[in-house]
Amino acid sequence: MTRILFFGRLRDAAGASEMACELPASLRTVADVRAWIGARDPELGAALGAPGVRIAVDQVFATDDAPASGAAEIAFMSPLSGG
Amino acid sequence: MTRILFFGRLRDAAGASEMACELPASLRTVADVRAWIGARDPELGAALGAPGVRIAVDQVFATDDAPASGAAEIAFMSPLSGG
Amino acid sequence: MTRVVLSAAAFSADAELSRFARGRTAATGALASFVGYCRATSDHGAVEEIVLDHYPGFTEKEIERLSRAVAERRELIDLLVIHRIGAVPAGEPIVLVAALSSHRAAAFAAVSEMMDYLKTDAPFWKREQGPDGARWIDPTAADYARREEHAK
Amino acid sequence: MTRVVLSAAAFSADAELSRFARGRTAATGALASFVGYCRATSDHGAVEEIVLDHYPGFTEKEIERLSRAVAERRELIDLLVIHRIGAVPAGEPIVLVAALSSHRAAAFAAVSEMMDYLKTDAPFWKREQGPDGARWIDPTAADYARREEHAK
Repeated sequence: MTRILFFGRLRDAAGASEMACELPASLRTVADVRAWIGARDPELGAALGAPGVRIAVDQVFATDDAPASGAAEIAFMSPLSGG
Repeated sequence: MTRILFFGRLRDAAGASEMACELPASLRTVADVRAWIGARDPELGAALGAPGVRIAVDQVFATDDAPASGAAEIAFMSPLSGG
Repeated sequence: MTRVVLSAAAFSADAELSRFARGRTAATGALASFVGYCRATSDHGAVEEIVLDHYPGFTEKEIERLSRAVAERRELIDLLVIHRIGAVPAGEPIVLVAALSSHRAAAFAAVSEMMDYLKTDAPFWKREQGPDGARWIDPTAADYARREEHAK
Repeated sequence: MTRVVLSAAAFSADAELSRFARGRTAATGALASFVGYCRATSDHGAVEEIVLDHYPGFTEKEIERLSRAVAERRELIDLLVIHRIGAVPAGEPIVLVAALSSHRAAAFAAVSEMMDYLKTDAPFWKREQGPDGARWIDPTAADYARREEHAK
């Protein structure tokens, strides 16, 4: 099982702060995972691909082509807004 | 009587932090006062004319051509070094 | 040396700063610090509280990474970062950043840089709660511009 | 609003800062502060104490003038300057500058500017007392350069 986490506005778009999924073995990269989510929820898929969205795989910042298979935790983050 | 005050290194050069003088009526400007002091103590006169020395007449910053006659207090200040 | 604390409870900026200052050495010439408070109004109206979401584990790690980078680059004696998480009522401190250094320029630069990084690079998501509901807050263009300045 | 204090006795930077912070308003988003300490060593060797001469009356007036200028230009909510005069043993605070503002950029800029002015434009004359005697300290070229930056 992989935990998919949503932060900031993406939490609102997903309607949940996280979901647990059994990712198909065919999903190799972060971009694959996003496309897979988008196929089931196009609106959320678009939000996850919006400019400024950052992704972490197992708590390390990752780019679209980073491997996602075997990940325990994939986080999609709206633009950060600290302080 | 006019109090002539010396600050910073100029205090060392003058050998005193202040002196009280009856300034001759012929001294009109700050530059005149400095020249008058220099005539009596050339080394101190040179120190008072060194770059970076600032002057205040009656506690207001003044330039060489500022009037000095009637002043209660003329201060010669080495470069400031606060904080 | 750096210390990073995420606090769900209110903290006393005074007490923390006082404790931090006691850690100074004979070589310490400068303590620069910054406290950010939750204001009762924003550009969007009245603010009752700010709610800061974070990513447990990841947020701490990222701020520690940023802190270490700043402390090394500025050759600090010590750096402290305390940041609230969760709900922060108007009037309370949200963030404290403090730097001990030999010289003042490094201390100022470190605190200013760290604040700019926290605004744009720390994994927090902030929303303002007002009488009309909640609003997500994004970093401003000015925030990004300041961050870029430091990157040069 | 500004407050300027020249103190011949040691002051508690913690306590002063704490009192100053309590003066914040609902619009206050930022408190920036700086404490400068007497270091036990300088570029010239060991330092036992720093002795700060001032020009009674004139020094206060000049610092108040500089403070008011900074507070107005940066639209501060409040500005505090405390500066020691006389002998300051190594390890003790020499100067505290603190600014309350709506936004952080103004608070940082105000404290940094005020410190730079104090270094070059405040009527103080500083000497270091070490085991080999006393040395007068002049502002450095870097101090003047920083002051010029603000004048732009």
